[in-house]
Amino acid sequence: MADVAPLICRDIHKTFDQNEVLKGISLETRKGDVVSLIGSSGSGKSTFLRCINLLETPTSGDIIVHGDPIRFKTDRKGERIPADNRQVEQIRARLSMVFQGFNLWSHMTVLENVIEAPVHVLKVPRKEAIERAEAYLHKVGIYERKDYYPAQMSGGQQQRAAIARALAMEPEVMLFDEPTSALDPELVGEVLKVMQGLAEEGRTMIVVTHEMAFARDVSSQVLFLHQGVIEEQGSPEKVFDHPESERMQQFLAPRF
Amino acid sequence: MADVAPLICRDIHKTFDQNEVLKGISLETRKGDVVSLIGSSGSGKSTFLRCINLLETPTSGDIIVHGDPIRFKTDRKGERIPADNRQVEQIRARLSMVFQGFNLWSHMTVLENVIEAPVHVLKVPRKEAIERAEAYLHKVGIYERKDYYPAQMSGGQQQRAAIARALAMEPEVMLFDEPTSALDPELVGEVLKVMQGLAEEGRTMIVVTHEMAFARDVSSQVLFLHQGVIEEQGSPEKVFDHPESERMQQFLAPRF
Amino acid sequence: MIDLKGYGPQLAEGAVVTIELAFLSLLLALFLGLTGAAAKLSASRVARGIATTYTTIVRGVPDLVMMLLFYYGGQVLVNGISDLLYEHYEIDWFFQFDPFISGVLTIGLIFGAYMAETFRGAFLAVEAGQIEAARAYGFTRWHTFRRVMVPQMLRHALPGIGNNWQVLLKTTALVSIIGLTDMVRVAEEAAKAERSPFLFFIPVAAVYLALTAVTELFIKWLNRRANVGVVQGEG
Amino acid sequence: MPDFITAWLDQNDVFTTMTMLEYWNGLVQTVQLVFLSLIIGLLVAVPLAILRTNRRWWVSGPVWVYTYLFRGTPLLIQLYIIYYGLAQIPGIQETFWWSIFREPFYPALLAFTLNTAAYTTEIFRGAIAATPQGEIEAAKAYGMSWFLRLRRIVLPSAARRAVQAYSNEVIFMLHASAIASVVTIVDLTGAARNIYSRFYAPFEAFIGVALIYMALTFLLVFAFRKLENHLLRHQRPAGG
Amino acid sequence: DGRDIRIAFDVPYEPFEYRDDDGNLTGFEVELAEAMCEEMNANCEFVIQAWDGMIPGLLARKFDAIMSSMSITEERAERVLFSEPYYITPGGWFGPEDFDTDVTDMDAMEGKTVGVQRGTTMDTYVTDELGGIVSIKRYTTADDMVLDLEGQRLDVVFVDYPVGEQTVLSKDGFKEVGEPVKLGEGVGVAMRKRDKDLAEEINAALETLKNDGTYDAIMDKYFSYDIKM
Ligand SMILES: Nc1ncnc2c1ncn2[C@@H]1O[C@H](COP(=O)(O)OP(=O)(O)OP(=O)(O)O)[C@@H](O)[C@H]1O
Ligand SMILES: Nc1ncnc2c1ncn2[C@@H]1O[C@H](COP(=O)(O)OP(=O)(O)OP(=O)(O)O)[C@@H](O)[C@H]1O
Ligand SMILES: [Mg+2]
Ligand SMILES: [Mg+2]
Repeated sequence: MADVAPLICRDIHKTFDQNEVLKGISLETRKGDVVSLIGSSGSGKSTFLRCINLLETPTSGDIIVHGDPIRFKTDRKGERIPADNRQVEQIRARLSMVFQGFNLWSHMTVLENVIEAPVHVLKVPRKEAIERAEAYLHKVGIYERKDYYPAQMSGGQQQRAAIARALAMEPEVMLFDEPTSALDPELVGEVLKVMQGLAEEGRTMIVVTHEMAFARDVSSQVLFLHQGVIEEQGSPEKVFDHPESERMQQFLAPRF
Repeated sequence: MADVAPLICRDIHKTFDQNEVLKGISLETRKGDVVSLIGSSGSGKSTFLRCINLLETPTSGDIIVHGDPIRFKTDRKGERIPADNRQVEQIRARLSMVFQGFNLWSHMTVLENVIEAPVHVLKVPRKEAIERAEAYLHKVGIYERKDYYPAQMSGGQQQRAAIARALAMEPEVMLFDEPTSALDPELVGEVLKVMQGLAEEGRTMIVVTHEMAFARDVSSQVLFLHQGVIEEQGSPEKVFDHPESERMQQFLAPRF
Repeated sequence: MIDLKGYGPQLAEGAVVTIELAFLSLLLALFLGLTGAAAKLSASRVARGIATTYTTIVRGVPDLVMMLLFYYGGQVLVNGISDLLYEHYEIDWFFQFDPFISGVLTIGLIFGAYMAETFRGAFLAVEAGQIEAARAYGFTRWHTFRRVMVPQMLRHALPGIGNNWQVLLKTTALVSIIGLTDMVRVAEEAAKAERSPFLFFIPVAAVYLALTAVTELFIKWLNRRANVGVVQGEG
Repeated sequence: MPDFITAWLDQNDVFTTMTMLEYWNGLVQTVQLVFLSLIIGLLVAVPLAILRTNRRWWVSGPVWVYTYLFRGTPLLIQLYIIYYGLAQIPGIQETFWWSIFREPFYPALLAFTLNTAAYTTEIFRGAIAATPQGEIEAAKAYGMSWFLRLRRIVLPSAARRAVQAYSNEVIFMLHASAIASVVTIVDLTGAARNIYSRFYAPFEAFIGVALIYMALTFLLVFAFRKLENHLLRHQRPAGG
Repeated sequence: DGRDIRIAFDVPYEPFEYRDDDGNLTGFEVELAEAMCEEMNANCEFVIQAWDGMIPGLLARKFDAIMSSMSITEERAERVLFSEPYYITPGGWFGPEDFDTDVTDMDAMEGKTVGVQRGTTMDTYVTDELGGIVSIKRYTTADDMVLDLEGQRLDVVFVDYPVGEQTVLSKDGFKEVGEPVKLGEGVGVAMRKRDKDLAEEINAALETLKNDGTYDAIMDKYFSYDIKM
């Protein structure tokens, strides 16, 4: 079991209408891997994450979660769609995601947001789910806001609620889309520490981030995306200290 | 004219329900000032910005834009509201704002978003407005996306559209709420450079930011907010190099 | 008080028929509407096709005609089959359409189509991100539907549901053509018998308005619940 | 044409040129009444819906009373009161109004318009109230006046949420117009009733008219689908 | 015991079928139907049915016969089976007190507005004889028509004589304005085309009633003039 790769993506392509956004992305992870996905705005980072849990169906390419390849079929319009919805749901329950725009459920309080999936998808007993949720809300520092609705919270508080929601699933693979964008440096540090802790527990993480310090210090693998193509891939040392591509060098050049 | 302070806030308080979020914030700016508003999540930064252009009515305190104090009255329920809507509209047309959640108009393309206020509020001829808009879209690097709808763009692209929308108003005072949160370091640098340029043109800016480098290097004044109170205020040198409050020292402590 | 010339009790009985019909049909309509909307928005071409055919055809046929066709046309058909079975196979099979059940089925079927359209619009108005979040957490379709889409859609659907309910309530008057005596039929009879065209519509309007008042309150309550966590806009 | 249809047409005595003409005249009446009342109703409803979302009770209250009364009572009663009731007002026959209300068309148009406007107001009220708060705030922050905000942001956004419910209202109105025959207007259903009475052929008469209504509905549904596709284009993926 | 017959009426249509003060069904046609059933020794059940569902109900076998003032015409006889006519009433002209036009004078009538009940023989008569000369308005109920007569939207109405008596003449300020006109082939019991034996039995029963004085007794209760056929 321990040897099975939690997540493998092979040659993922994604086209919106005529516009090819991902042009063949491949990724292989081991248990406990932290993969940092860096790259400029619009390069396809979010789209790639969304392809992994099939919020977008890749136009071509394979996704293999824990040895289980997602099956696709072609619908009548000639579009590729997942063949088996049950399979997709099962796989999604083992991944969890923090969205760039948070996407908290606006009709639920923070606590309700956090326990929703554990209770209804993982069938964790409600009481236990609440305890777990409260622990995570403590960890990200918004325990006192647990009965607020998303609309009543500040940007950073919402983002932390979204992180707590993802953590409470205690999944094998976590997908984070810029999880610290709305946080101040102090909180960024704290949240990244929580994530580091999870990695040490053996959970796999794919993190879209603009925090180069995190990418360099915590990740086991760095992917630099540029216009839908992996320009640079490898260990942080390789990517940051000996970048091969010109774009990567330019991206890293000190500014401001 | 040149001597009139573009924006003065005196002792702003704001209470939601029972919860006092701002506990007396004062601020005085001169033309060309760049005020950085820093502080931890939930400290009241967004609320303060929203009070300045009266999206929230301060529970007490005065706001004076270009020598023109905003008049308040008390409505029947005993709540404080602006006395004169015309005045509020006129003042708002001289301020512009980038929201933390972007708040692009979802039924308009990016270009339409950017020209909307110049054409309909400032009565700039449509052709001129388009030219101006395209220039700003170039500046923030999303000119090719000008006919996209917000939902079709990446987070960083949306944020840049929101910035272009604010710039196109060419207002005297600009309010930016974490304008670079969704951008990669490369773009952060570019956008901050654009902002620096505007400051040099003599425009006043209030910027909520987590980019300490920007706060230190560009701003003429730094405000550190903590739980609705200004804990530290002054020139960047003073705030960053000789912080008086303990919270500020803790906030600045290197992490991660 | 107005003098109902002894028609009071009959009007009251008619009102009971109206109310029973209306509520039962509403239940059916809401069920068909939700199912129809879900089918129209589903990925399955077959489901979409069936639902679209249903809403288009049913909304296309006038209520009166639908009622005639369903009850009498249906009965003619059953009679024909019954005769055929008897003549050729000596099977004695017969089936009488019950007017009340037929009324509920017809009205429910008709308004299910309108409800489906209302619900579809409301579902489309739900922010995509809310649904994506549910899917990303491995919710089943049913769970997403029940826990996220329905609560979020409700606030968009309520005005439309309210309108459909108002129209449905008045459509119940059609059942007089299949032999049921609802309150409008009583009022019409009374008006003709007593030669006072306006008098008997006063209590009818009063009952309708009272029902409307009750539903307005109920919808207001629902609306407050549906808007929890949302800041309401103002024109 | 297939033989059986030709044969059926030959032997049927209901669908003659005369009855077809009757259906045609009914169609013209129906379309005129429904179309006009919908247009005027919409023009009335939008401002009313705006007033209805106002927080001041003395602004929204009267609109509520209006929608309550007109949604709460049957269109038949409204039509009855406007057509027959007005004629009972002593002396109305001597006024200028009589030249308008003497003919059944205008009272029917008035009743239909008031009715559809009440329902449409309710639809738009809901859609306006559901405008994303952030988008309204952005409009305010850019100094848009109340009216400009309404015109450029709130209403276009509300239209996108109202379109499906409004398509129902349009079809309701099409069907509701059938009661015009109680005030001597021969609309489509009126024509069908005449034919039913004359020939005692209810199924032919009513199925015939149902086909015409269905054709009208198909047209409407098609038009609304086009409109919806146009309005909701911002929710679809875009090409490069 | 004899056969079961369900007979449908649309109420109220005074004085042919309506409810008395106690709510019991009564009227000329109702009493005639009762006598007819007795004569036939049949078990009769009376059904009340709104007009729109009348013929569909007959065809769907919800009832077997209709005795609700159905005028016999050639066109209708294509779809239903009529008994021999059992009564005929003339059409009557009614108008306001100050109406002084001769209704038979086509020139004088030109441009007048005439009200009729939709689908009746009176409708057919006015349409055929006066169509194009007068403007015709068709109503669902006689009461609506009278309302418009009062409201001055109509100059004159042409209705079934007994109905006119009941509705128009019961109001002040109206009068009969012309000679009654005998119209059509009379009123018959309507049945399904295939129920020929039922029609024969009914015809026989009606014939007996007309001859043995029962018919006259019932008629005299409701009418001061002769409607027998
Ligand atoms: N509508 C509201 N109702 C109740 N409380 C609110 C509301 N809006 C904001 N708050 C509270 O006010 C406080 C300040 O919020 P604000 O958005 O100003 O924070 P912020 O400094 O911008 O934080 P961040 O950096 O996370 O965006 C928060 O604790 C928040 O929960
Ligand atoms: N629904 C859509 N229709 C059309 N184009 C889309 C759609 N969604 C995304 N795109 C395009 O795909 C490209 C990649 O978007 P994506 O969101 O993956 O970028 P990203 O790398 O996450 O950027 P950011 O750092 O700004 O969030 C962008 O150019 C965007 O305009
Ligand atoms: Mg992204
Ligand atoms: Mg904020």
